Amino acid sequence: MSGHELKVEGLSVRYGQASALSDVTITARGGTVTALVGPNGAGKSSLLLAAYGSVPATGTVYLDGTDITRLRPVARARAGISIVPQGRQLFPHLDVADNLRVMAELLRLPGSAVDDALDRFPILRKRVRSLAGVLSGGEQQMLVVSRALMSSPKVLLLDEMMTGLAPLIVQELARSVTSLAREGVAVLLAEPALGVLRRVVDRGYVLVRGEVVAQVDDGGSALDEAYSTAIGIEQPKDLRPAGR
Amino acid sequence: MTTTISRPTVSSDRWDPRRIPGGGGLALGVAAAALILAWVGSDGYRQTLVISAATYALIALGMYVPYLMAGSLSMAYSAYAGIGGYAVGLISARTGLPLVVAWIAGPIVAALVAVVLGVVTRRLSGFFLAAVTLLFGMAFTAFLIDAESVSGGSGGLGSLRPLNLLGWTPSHYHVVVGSAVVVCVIAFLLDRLRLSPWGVVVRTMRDAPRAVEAAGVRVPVLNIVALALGAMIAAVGGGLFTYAAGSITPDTFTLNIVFLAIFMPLIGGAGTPWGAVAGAVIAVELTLNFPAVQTSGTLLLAVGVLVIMLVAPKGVVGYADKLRTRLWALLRKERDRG
Amino acid sequence: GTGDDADSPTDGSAKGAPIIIGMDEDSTGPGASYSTIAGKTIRLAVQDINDKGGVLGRPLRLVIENDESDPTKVPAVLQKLHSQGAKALFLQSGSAAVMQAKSTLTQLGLPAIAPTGVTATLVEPPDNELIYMLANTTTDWAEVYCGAFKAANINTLGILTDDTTTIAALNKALLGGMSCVKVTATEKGAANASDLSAQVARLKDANPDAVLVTSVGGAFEVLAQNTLAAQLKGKLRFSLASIGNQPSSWKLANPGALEGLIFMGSINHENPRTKALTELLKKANGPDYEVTAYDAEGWDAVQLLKLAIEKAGGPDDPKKLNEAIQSISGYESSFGQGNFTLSFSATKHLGADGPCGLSLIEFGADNKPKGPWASFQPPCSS
Amino acid sequence: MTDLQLWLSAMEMGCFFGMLALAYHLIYVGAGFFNFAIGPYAMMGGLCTSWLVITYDLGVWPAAAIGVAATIVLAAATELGVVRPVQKRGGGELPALVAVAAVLFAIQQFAGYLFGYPTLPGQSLASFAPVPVGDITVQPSSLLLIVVAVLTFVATAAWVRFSRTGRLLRAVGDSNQAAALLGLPVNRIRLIAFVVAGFVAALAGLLFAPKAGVNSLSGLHWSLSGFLAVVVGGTGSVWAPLLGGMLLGLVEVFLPYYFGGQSHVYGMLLIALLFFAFKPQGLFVRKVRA
Amino acid sequence: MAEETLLVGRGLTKRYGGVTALEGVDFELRAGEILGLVGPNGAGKTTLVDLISGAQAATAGELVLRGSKLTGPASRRARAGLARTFQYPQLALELSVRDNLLLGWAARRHASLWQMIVGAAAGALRPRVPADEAAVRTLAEELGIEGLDRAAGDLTLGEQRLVEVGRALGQDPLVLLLDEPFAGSDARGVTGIAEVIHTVQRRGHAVILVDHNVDLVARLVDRVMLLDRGRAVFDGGPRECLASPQMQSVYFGSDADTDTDSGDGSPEAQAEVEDVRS
Ligand SMILES: Nc1ncnc2c1ncn2[C@@H]1O[C@H](COP(=O)(O)OP(=O)(O)OP(=O)(O)O)[C@@H](O)[C@H]1O
Ligand SMILES: Nc1ncnc2c1ncn2[C@@H]1O[C@H](COP(=O)(O)OP(=O)(O)OP(=O)(O)O)[C@@H](O)[C@H]1O
Ligand SMILES: [Mg+2]
Ligand SMILES: [Mg+2]
Repeated sequence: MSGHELKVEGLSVRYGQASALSDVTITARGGTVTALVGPNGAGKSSLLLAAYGSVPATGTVYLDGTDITRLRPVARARAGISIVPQGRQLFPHLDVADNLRVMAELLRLPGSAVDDALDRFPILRKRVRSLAGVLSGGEQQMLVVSRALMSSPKVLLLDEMMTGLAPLIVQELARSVTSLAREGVAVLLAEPALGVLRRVVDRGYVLVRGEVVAQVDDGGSALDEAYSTAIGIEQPKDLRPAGR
Repeated sequence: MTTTISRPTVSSDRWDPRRIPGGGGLALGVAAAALILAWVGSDGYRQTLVISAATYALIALGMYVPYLMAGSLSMAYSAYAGIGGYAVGLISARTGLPLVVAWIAGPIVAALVAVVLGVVTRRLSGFFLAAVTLLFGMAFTAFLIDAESVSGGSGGLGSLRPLNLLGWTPSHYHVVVGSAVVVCVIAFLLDRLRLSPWGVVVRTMRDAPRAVEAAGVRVPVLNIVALALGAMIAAVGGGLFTYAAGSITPDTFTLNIVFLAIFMPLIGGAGTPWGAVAGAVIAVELTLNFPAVQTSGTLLLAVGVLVIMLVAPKGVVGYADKLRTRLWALLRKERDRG
Repeated sequence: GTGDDADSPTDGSAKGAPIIIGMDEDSTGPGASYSTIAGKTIRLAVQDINDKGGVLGRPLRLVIENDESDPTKVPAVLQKLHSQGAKALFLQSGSAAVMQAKSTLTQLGLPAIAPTGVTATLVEPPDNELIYMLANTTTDWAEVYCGAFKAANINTLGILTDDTTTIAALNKALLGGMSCVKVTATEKGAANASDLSAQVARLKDANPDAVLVTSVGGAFEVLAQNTLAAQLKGKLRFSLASIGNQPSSWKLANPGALEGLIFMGSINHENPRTKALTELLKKANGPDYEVTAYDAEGWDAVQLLKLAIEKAGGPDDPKKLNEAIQSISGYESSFGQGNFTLSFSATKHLGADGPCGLSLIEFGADNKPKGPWASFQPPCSS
Repeated sequence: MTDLQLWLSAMEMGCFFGMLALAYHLIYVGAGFFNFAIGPYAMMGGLCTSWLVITYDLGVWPAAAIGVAATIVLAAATELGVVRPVQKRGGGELPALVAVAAVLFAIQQFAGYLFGYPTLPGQSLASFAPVPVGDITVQPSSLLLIVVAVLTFVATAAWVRFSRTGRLLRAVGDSNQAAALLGLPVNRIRLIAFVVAGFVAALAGLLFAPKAGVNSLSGLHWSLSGFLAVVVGGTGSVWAPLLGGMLLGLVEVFLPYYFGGQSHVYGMLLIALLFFAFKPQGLFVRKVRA
Repeated sequence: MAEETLLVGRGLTKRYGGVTALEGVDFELRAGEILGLVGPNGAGKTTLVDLISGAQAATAGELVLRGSKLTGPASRRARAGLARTFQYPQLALELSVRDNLLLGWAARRHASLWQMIVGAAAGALRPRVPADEAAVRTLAEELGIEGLDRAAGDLTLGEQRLVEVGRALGQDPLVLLLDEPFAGSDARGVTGIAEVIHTVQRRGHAVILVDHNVDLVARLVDRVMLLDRGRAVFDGGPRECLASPQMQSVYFGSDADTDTDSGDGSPEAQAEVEDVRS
């Protein structure tokens, strides 16, 4: 399979005194959907951001075998890495179209890219002149996802991409992600709990306290099991609230 | 995310070496005050420096609660200090009341004015508040000039009576010591207030007013309380200066002092009220006692502020704290090795 | 801002322990543009005295501090001058600062002269035992203006004034003494105003016989004159002294905008001492130097202090020195008309004897003072 | 007709305040905070030019070019030497604000040393004869100020709204965090904001100086006026500063006209209180969810 | 367990210019009840939470809490017994996690003007309230929040949300409004939040829970209200809701049942609902 490949090697991230990620090596290959699971604060976001180049890190990042460690985020984005960051990382006082346009211009995409991105979710087209900041939480997330998919990337870094999205949209997106992976895009998802995404994940890593504690290559359910074993807590699917 | 990597942690335990909240700050503050008073001795000039520093410190401390804790920048502090000053002047010149009454009446009037202004501007925040209060400060000066029958007009009020505390008349040196004590007490109390539940609510108001409102505290009202408290403290400072200098005019407290009060907590260290005190001492040193030839004090201060903000972003107190931590870590290492 | 002045006068030929005189000068603040004019001449006068053998054989030494016209700095600045050994002070700063200084003077017990002060409140109670002024005050000005108004048949007056404390005090004294005219409009503008057309438009509506501008000078004064010249063409205009004392501001006026303006001057080139001073200043500052009342007042202030120290037999007893100042009488000043004198007493802290320290001077088409106003000059009885 | 004169004055003041406010606005849009050193920038533009013309007999145009260039350098230096390093050290927006306030005073004092303390006459770039309109004559400098102000606003509005850099500018100021995370050229854009703001402020000072002269201490007053204008206008549109400036100009002229000069300080306060009671966030606001 | 009617909303409507976010929504919440609020993105869930909590003024409609009208600013409603979390966490990022958690207790002590004034004096004299601090520690333990001295800004979003939930519980609310509390939470966080919900319920108070994790919602709640384009289109038990055609058409999408293992409305999930609620 002629998929793309993202590889991070010996990646470490520190915030001041605190270490968020230490010496992590992982690979995400086209054709598969790779997941990164771990509890809150495990360092998943730090890893994705470091791979994208927007937090300082030590270690090496390879895109299709090329060392891109020295590239700045824009250059990495132009080289084909795209990110859906965690939280509302958009420009609230810019309208929906301008939010997309800023990124399109930064990546030197054709004008049609913005149009296509608006068409990905009907609501965006409908609210194209609204300020991004007045959209509902899920609508904002759609905008962020649209923005990431706009550039036909080689590598997709998706940090809690499904947060705040309704099941209908989640299913749609899960399908898109799978088909993108099949087309050769290296997809790397980060989630504190896989939930429904279990079905789309092919392989993955369990990250605990900044270190990879398990690697699983046979599907989402196996990954979930490895995750539960690693942290000693059942995954939410089997939640049994106490006290009733 | 490079811009958000390091956020200052306002740890509630930093100034708590002996389990007395604010005790560490007090110990250091009192020690420094004692040193300064020893250095001053009977030198009239140095005594005046202490009075100036205490005045500046009180005005900056007045700003501490609303400005650094609650995040509302009121620029009407020239008026509040002025009210404190005029209370001393008026009670001395127009009434037979004991002069101490001025330090009760002045802060109360200042607080009332702050409340009225706060009510009128309650919907404003941030720079909108700054703009309106700035205009208020200017209008207050104009009022002092115009209301001659009350304020003595442009000539101001002078020839103050000496303070008489139950038959005891403090000397100038006593006033100097007293002012240092007042500053230390207020800084200590504010430090404790900062750590208290009240302080938690007020400090949360700055970054997350919606959360405070959703928790059941009316943000505009608490803001007004904070502003009133600040006005009271500033009025004490105004009264102190007026008493020590012996007179007050409409131009005594102007925009200058407001800017000074904005600078001082940051050069001293915004993490604790003691920073405002340290900032006042630095400001006095730079603008009045700096042995430079023909230099503008304002320039020295401005450059000083810039240098400090670049070298010690958490102010001198924060810097000293960092050095202390390093030193202790070093000592511990030495001890472990030895 | 503090510290000794780099260009302080040297001890010259005088020997012996120097007599230290303090000067509180605003050299970098809002008052710097006018405060330094007299400050420079004070230094020159001290140098001149030292070159000529000093006072009682001892040189004068100036110690200078800068208060930037900030009243909260004044107590510390004066204390500092005192701690450096100053026996008497010159207060050469913004008037709010000088006002604040009065009480500190009382605390220190040091006599002081405010050479360029014109506001009578400076030497009025409270705390006025130790402070002195040279020039005619506004009370005298009122008399002179009244004479002028009578001569020019002016019955109604419009006033354009700035919003400083100094001028508020001055207006009070001046207008209180001018019952000879009816003030039909008083318009106030911010001292740092950028536009006065509204105020002038109101003056125009009030249509007085003449307009008097009262301001601390500088940009406000010129803006007022420019606006008056444009919007109230041909109206007779009067002003205080400051426009005449700040030659650098004349360049700010639009071409011809100052023509016909009459101001309260004090420099009279027929006064032989003025002539001598002019020569000296031109030698020191270049031939184009415009001598102003600030120069003359600064100069005289130093001479008066010298006189007082000599009378007191030395500078060390501040009480004696203060009494010595009060005993000066008939000092022939280097401003005003030829026979103008300054005298002081326990109750008279304003030096000027009668109004002939003043003369009304008219501006010419070149925006420079042309000479005495033809229609009226204050009478000099003595 | 006096009224015409008053309208002209109000226009002039409005344009000047509007340009100062525009400079504030640009930095607010691009860097997300109020740069209180705008007044000193304008002062620098005016004073440096006048000083060069008066002391060195330089022609007005080359002097103006140097004055404007010096201001731009100053603005860039503020960002590179002060704001950026201070913000890098963290602590929220307060330290940067206090630092620019210190810059304000430092520039004023340095200008005093350099150019002296007396007020210098402004130099007019226009040399045509005064234009009679009705029974008033419009000074060439006034006309130039108004024309340039309008042009500046049109150009800036187009730039901010439609250009690539303008869009980046809005994005960077809107969410510094998102911009940095996505890899937008935050530093370059902020520098551009400062440079353009410096240029606009210098132009404003230069063109307004002929009206009442300029001295080293004009900066603070101008900073405050521009600040009021930008606050009145609100931060929601590039045109807001012009509107705020015009409103302020009208108030500063017509308030004293109708209510007497004495009332100007109280009147300003009263008007501000009334205005903000109804529009607590200025004229233009674009509210988003928190 | 459900008896007394706690909170009633009638005809709640919110319009923003041309956008109608909420249109005539009625609901009733009984003591001890947990109401799930679900619906597609932009359906108006957050808007409803905002209207109830007073963060936004309603265009029309009224709210009644325990028989008296609920009006006025958010703070008054909070004092009447409402507490909420925000979809995007609103923490004081420079303060420590402990201080952020303390807000719930601290706010209760400074509700009235008088308390604010006296509280300032009392705070200066006696800054520490050991009882509150102990309560905060217990709560943090229950929620699994570690490192109370860390600045809240150093937390990840998931952790911040957890702190918000804890803070809201600190207010001891009659009605707790949770806006997507599970978003971004790990297993530990989910357990902690569920525990908070149950605590409120045990006190006989009520919870409105908004979340897109229908699986979790269905297990925790007594009743579900489905919003679509600002209108309530279904109101009933979780099982009925999951099975309802409205749910299928507006929320899961018509082809939802083709995705077997989803856990959202699948038979498997419904079975579990039964399991949990018994
Ligand atoms: N800007 C920051 N400053 C300081 N510490 C930080 C910062 N961002 C993250 N951290 C810390 O680094 C660690 C890893 O954070 P990261 O965001 O990578 O976790 P995560 O696995 O994505 O968690 P979550 O699932 O909650 O998003 C956490 O302990 C967090 O507190
Ligand atoms: N200030 C506003 N101006 C215009 N439209 C707004 C504003 N606030 C909300 N809306 C719109 O109202 C609708 C309802 O928003 P709301 O946030 O209540 O949705 P939600 O159900 O919480 O969605 P989500 O699940 O995505 O959080 C959305 O379409 C949103 O865009
Ligand atoms: Mg994360
Ligand atoms: Mg929502």
